[in-house]
Amino acid sequence: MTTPRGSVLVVGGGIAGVQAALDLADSGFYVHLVERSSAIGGSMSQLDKTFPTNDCSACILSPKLVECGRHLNINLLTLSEILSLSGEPGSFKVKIRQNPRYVDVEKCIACGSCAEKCPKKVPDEFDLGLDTRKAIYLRYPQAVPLKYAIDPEHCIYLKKPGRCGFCEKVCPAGAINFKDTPKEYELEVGSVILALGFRPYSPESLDFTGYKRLKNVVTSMEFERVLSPSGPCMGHMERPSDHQEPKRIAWLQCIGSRDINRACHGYCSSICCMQAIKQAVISREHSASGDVDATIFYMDMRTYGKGFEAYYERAKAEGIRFKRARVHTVCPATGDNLRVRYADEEGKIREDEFDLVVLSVGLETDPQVMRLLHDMGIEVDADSFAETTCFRPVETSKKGIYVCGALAEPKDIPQSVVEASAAALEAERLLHVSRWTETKKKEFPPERDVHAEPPRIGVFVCSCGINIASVVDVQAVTDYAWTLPGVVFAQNNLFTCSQDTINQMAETIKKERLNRVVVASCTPRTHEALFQETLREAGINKYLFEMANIRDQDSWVHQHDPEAATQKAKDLVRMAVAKVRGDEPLPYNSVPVTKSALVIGAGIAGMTAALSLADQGFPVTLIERKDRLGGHGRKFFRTWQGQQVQPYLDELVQMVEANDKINVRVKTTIEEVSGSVGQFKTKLSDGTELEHGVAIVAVGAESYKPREGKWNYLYGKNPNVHTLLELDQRFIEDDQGLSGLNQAVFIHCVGSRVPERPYCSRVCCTHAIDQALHLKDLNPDMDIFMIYRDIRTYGKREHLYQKARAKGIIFIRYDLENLPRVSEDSGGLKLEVRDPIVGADITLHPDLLVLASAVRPRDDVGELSKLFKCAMTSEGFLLEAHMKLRPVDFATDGVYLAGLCHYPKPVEETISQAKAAASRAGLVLSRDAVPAESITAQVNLQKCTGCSVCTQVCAYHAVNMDPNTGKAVVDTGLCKGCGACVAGCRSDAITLKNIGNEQLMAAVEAAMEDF
Amino acid sequence: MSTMNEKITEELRQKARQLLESGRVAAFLGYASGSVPMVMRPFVARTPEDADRLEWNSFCVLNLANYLPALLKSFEPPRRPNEPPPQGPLPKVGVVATGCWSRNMVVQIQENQVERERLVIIGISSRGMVDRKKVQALIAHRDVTAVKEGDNTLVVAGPGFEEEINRWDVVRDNCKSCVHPDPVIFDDMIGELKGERDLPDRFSQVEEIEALSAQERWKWFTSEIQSCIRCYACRNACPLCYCPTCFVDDSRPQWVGKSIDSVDTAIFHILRAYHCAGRCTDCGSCESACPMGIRMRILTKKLQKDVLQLYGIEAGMSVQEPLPLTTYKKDDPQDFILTESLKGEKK
Amino acid sequence: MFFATLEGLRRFNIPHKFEFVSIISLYAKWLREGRLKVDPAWNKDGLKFTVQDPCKLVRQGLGDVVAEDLRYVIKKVAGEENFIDVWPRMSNNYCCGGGGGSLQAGFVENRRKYGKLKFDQLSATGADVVITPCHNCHTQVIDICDFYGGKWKTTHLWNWLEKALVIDDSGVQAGKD
Amino acid sequence: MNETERKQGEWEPKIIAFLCNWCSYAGADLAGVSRYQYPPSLRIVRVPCSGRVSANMILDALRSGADGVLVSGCHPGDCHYISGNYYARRRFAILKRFLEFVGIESDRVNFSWISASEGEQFAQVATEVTERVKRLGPARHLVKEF
Amino acid sequence: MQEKNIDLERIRAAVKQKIEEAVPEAKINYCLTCGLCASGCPATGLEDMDPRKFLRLLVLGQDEQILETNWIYACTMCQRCKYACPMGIDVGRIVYEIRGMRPREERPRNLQRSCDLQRQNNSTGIPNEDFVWVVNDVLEEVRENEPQWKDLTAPIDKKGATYYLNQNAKEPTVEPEEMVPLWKILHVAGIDWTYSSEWWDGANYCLFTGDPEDWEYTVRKQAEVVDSLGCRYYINTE
Repeated sequence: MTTPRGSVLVVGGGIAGVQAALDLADSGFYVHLVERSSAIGGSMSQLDKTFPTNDCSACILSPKLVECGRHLNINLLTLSEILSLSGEPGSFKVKIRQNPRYVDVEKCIACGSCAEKCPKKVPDEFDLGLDTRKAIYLRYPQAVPLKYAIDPEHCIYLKKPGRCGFCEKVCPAGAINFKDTPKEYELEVGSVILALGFRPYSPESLDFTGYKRLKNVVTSMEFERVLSPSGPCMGHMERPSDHQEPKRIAWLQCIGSRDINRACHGYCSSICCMQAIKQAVISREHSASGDVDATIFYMDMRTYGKGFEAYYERAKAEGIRFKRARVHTVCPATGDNLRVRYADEEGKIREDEFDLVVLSVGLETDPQVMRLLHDMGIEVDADSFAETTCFRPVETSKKGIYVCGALAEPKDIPQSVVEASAAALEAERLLHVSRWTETKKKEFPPERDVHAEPPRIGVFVCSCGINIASVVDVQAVTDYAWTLPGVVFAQNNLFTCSQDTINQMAETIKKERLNRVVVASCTPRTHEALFQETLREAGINKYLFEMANIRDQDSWVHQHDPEAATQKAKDLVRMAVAKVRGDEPLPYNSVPVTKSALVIGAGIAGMTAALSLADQGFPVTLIERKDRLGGHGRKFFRTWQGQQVQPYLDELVQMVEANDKINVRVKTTIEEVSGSVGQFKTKLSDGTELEHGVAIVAVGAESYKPREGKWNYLYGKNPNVHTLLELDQRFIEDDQGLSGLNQAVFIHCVGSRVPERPYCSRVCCTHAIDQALHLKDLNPDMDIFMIYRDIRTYGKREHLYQKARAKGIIFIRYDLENLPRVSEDSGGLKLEVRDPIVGADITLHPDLLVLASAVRPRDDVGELSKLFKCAMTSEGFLLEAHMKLRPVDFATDGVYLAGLCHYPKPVEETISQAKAAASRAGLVLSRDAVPAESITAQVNLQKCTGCSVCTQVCAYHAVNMDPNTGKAVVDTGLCKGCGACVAGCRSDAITLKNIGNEQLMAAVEAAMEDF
Repeated sequence: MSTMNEKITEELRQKARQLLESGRVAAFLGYASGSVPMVMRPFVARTPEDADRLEWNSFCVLNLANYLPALLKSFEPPRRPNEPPPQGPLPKVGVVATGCWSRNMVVQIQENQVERERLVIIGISSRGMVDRKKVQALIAHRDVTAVKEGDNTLVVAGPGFEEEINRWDVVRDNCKSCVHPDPVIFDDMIGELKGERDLPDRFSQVEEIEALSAQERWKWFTSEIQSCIRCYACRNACPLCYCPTCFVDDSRPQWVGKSIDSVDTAIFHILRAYHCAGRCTDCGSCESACPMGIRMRILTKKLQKDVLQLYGIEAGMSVQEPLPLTTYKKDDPQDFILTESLKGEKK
Repeated sequence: MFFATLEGLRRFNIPHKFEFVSIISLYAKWLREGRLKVDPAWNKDGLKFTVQDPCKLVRQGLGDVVAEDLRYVIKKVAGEENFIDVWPRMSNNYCCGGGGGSLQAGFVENRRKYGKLKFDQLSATGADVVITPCHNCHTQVIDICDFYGGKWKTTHLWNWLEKALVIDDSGVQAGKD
Repeated sequence: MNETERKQGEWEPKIIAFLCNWCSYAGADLAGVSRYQYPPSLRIVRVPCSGRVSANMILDALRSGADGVLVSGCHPGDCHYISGNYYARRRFAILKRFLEFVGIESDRVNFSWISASEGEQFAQVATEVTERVKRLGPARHLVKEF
Repeated sequence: MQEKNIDLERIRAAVKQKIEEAVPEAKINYCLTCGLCASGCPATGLEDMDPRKFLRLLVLGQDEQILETNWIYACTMCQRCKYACPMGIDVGRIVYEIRGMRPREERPRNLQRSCDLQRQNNSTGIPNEDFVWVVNDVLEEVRENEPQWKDLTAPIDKKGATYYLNQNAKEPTVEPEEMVPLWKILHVAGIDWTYSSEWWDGANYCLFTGDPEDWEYTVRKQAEVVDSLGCRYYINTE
């Protein structure tokens, strides 16, 4: 390969695509992000809350989208599609067509006047048709780019030029362009990442669900919109038929999943169980009365992820009803209600009435996406997902093209984010020699020192076309600004954010020697960065700036009260001026980076992470507490897809040992850690001290051995009782004795999902079933029984479960009230368990009893977490910074996690996570210095009492007690500027730069003057 | 036969003497009689001989914890800012502590104001201290020249009178409503631990005010503080008020005016009390120190009640347990959040 | 039994030259083609109709298409507004309980218990007439109506179709095939 | 009541609203984007986090003449800074009860959780708080006359 | 109901195996025991049985119980379970096979008799001449009493007719007047049709006894008759 390109094409603007784009763009690659619709955000933007944290989806997603939209090195191509792709890894040629938006994105100010006047109502696809939008529309309120688009399918003007055209007439910015045409681009990129997501299964063909036949039957995705505050019901939970709040809601699981008869989707959609529980929990929160009777009808409750089982248990405790039953048909009842008839596990018929039925629909690949994959030559599996393998979880059949998110298999947000980073890593690994070759960098003139100058404040009052000016008397506000102390310049602009006004502002700053600037316009959340950049271009520090939000929080919310709105605008300007007066220039903090990594733990995760970084040229120290490499993986026979683990592991070890960038140290642990991102110093048990910019924690976990107690089942007492891993060992050793067995029995959930370990170990169902299948292969006449609680073969693993049943392996369900009883019976083993379906006790006589025992956290993880100031879950696994969107980052910057120490997971997810951790670490290692927050806390030593309130409330361990002075000291590299310490300090000894108490008081007091 | 306090005094002197003689402590902090009856002053015994001046009676009302940081500091070698602290152990100080004082010491330890290793605490389970103002009220504010204390009585004498008073009648309100008379940390005890007191109505004073209307409460509050002369004796007596620059003295930012303007006085009392939230042990020093007889302790008692009710925490009960405002639970009560209560109202 | 022949021909791979059709499909076809003309005017009292979808004809036979045809014909005959549909319906409708030989098999109690679901479903429509195109259904629906005290009349489709027939002035159009 | 019905010259309270940047301030923006109307009584002060707001600041607002105060942050669990709103919740719970204890009317000082997607809820809270404060009339207790 | 304990030293699910051999697509093993079938089945609870439990007993090799239960006659083989079953398991078909496993003499008498009669010609056993006589007699009556239908026909054995019509034996035997409306309809529509004087019965109970030979025989006979008449369409009256 000749020198590869330094740019990457990411296809799909959902959370996976956005994450991949950000990872790449932040680590030195130019990204083209192609999105089919008019805005990025994908399916996640349609969700109300997310499990298991109940985070507001829009709240956590929006900042990422905004970042993506503003990124200098991300070229956002919305309304675009791939026409063709050719070339080879390192140099692909891609043809893209961008469909016309008919709205000039440079001019559109997203004021919404156009949509208000547009006479054409069409079903809103973002609300899944539950509501209407106009033919000119914003995909959703937080859309990025925040620009309207005209839907050519429905626009009256575009259909019949000369008619309508209202939008063009009312647009204050002149942004409507009916003459817009499709554009074609030919891009050259080094790699391609496919993040095309999924579409929800449509149950329309399943007549028995009543969908599209009974008004109050909705899909889970539709119900997300019903719950969403920005949805058709504005967050008031309503049912479609009469807009009344439903009091009794049923969720029907596995609609379009685990169904090879009607839906032709044999796989499990992985997310629906948790989504249903979440919706049940949230529906109660949304309900005015709070007494929603929520019932979930399910086959197996698949709460296999981190924090899921606890969420499930909590939901049960809160009274959400879980019925292990399936409803055949949803029937209408009086008053648009719905009646369901179902057999309980004993076969008794029950009937219930509900006000609303939610169908938990599965995920599937959009046929349009299938065509694209086909055209690109990407192989798909029988389920129409992109084909990947356990050892190469983000690689497609075509080299240089990677996949992440639900395109490869149904999965939740965190796993999609992990894979996005992992896919980015693969692109980085492929193209690393061309890092920073195609990226852009912004240069600014040196900044004027304004310390000694008295405030010279300039105020720019925006009319925003008529968005502000039609309500607020902007001239009066401008005149008023002139009268405020320190103001030496004030001006009214039609569009302050337009390029010509921005240029003029920069000139004014220089000409008038302004040293503080206030812009009274829209919201700082979207425009602050733009104006701050203008300050820098004009040669003054960007922190000498404030905004007065006189549009979103004034003219738009007091449309019928111009007088009060004008008064409020004056007040807001006065407050901003009062605050800006106290603003100080702040340094653009950064921390120099030691370009090497420490990886702790040399299992599959650690070795994969180490290789992923070393292959990009970053030196890695890989430490392992044991005397050989391999970790927990040494005990595995094969992946669920059937690939042998030991040969893979041997190869991995060989690659690690042969890599001259990796310094391997066995029998080594960590003693002490100091420093922060970019500059860690770590003392190892061999006495050496290591300097490194980042650390990846991959210390693994252990297998629970039920030597005694309730889950013992004669383990350690009868030689024929094994754990899964012990049976794997016999497989690895090719133990011939196994083929002679008559009866093998597996007990699931041994030590998992029990009071002392209230989490699901995620891997054991699949692992046990795969072992059972292997035993069947060894001896097809062997009788095999699986004694289980819920089978949790999520995603494509469901095929294994189906295969196991097909082969005659018998599954018997038990619960904690009816545990299987194991005893010894004339030398052999005897197991008794009640079969709930036939209602009889079944006695088995296994020659082999296998216990699917829990994966449990290592006991010493707590110490490690303290060293790196990382948090732990109550179960003892390490806790990431954010369960959804930062799944491999710790809250401590520069430290990442991967593998079993995070949560039990199969090999493929471990590998993804290791690669994701490496990608995240690469963001730091790829640069000479990492930016740090400028608005940080600051300690006044005269006032500090050393009482340590600040250190205790700091979530980032950024404030610590200086042992010498006994007073607080802020690590500005860690401080995020939240101000929790400031509010906690009784002595006013700690303050936030430019958001100090005095400044806030000045703003408050200014608000009250002349109100 | 000697009274309980006399026995305690004897034992205290003996223990203090031993500590000083053995060199285990450099000083011992206790009480000695002052020149005025019913006023005990904190006293630092520095020699074994000094120990004999220590006394224990029902007038030991000022919280000794308040004096500890300065006393400990006096035994540290002087050093410049940023200079590392001296290596090796520093001299220790002995101190006598009842329940509330020991709890104050716990808070001081949690807030890095004293080090547990440098304290030798002689614990005494408190029987309640006497409110001098109550005694004076009972004898119609006549001059007192001598007070003789029995186990359950006080004999108050002055020019031309001698009256016997039931001791419990004049015990301070905070002591009467105290449920933790025992020290929670100590190295040695004088007498037995008494155990917790069961007082269902310990917050009755607070509850009475809570039962008033907002208007009446404001009236009560303003009339209570109207005599305040902003002398800050309450603040100075409080072991929790140790900021080098108190917010009342600060001008950047100036949270409160320095005058005795009624608004400023109100804000002073609100913020002073609020700063004690979750930390105050109801030792009563503030009230005992107030020259104007303002009952500001009810303010901190209110905070104590809410912290206990909302978070199940009482200040100073354990060094390990974080202070209530430096920790949280995900399911802390939040009925007061408007968006939550609006939800509730709809129910 | 529609299905017996349909499935029998298929399962046993029986050679035949004819095309096997249901009269229901033909009714609908002939109505659509105008070969048959009907007028619901006869139903001035607004007799309400509902229908039983025979499993063998619909779910196991020709599917929703024939169930739609069935409804089309009934609506034409009885008037659009006089048809009340059942739920579940068409391919997903309940078996009446008379199928599978159970009318002959003799387990009367079981058969009636089975039919209770059908009875409740039909009663819920409040219809005056239940159209049962299948003979088994016909017998069973009459039986459960009697047994559980239903108020409707159970009939074949042809009675009503005949009633609604419009015979052109040109008279019978014989021999057009 | 919406402000079009506001009678000429009717007293409009002054309310200081401390809104966290990530959720409630964004919610207030969304109220604007969605054109939800609410009374013009609020003066919004943007803070990084509800955890940045101290008792002192709330008292200062009252002392400066605010008739009411609103502090709004992210819903529990949604804090951009992990836990700021949890600490804030404790501080405010204690403060609110305490201010009530000394006679400050319960409705003067208000707290809410409003997420970035709750534009309508923001408008509702703004309206609700305004109405509550209006019912109380102008604040007098802690207003410092300069 | 608490069933007797099941001791599984070795599973010998002979019935299941037999069905799997006869019907490879039966997919009995695929059952998820989700109970969707039982929820939708009107026969759930009859004979203390339901489709899920039935499958479960098959899988666990409880052959005795399977062969004994009369639930196989409560189930109408309506396939509503299969319609929605996520695995598409055809309980109706399985029931059919098991019905067939019963010795003929132990099957419900009337059901078996209907099939046996069918094998001879029609399910009621009336002679073909009677059928012909009834048709002609009823036709005659209509022509006489209803002048506007004087041209009504009911052809039998008309070779080359476009449509062959079968007639459920119930009408000629029990309610012959029920045949007339259809004749009239066909007449108005101008349809060229015919009955057959043999194998004219539209019913066929051999579908329910479980003996494929009987079923096949009867259908084959019917097909032969229709083809011998040379009809293009075979109309079933249902």
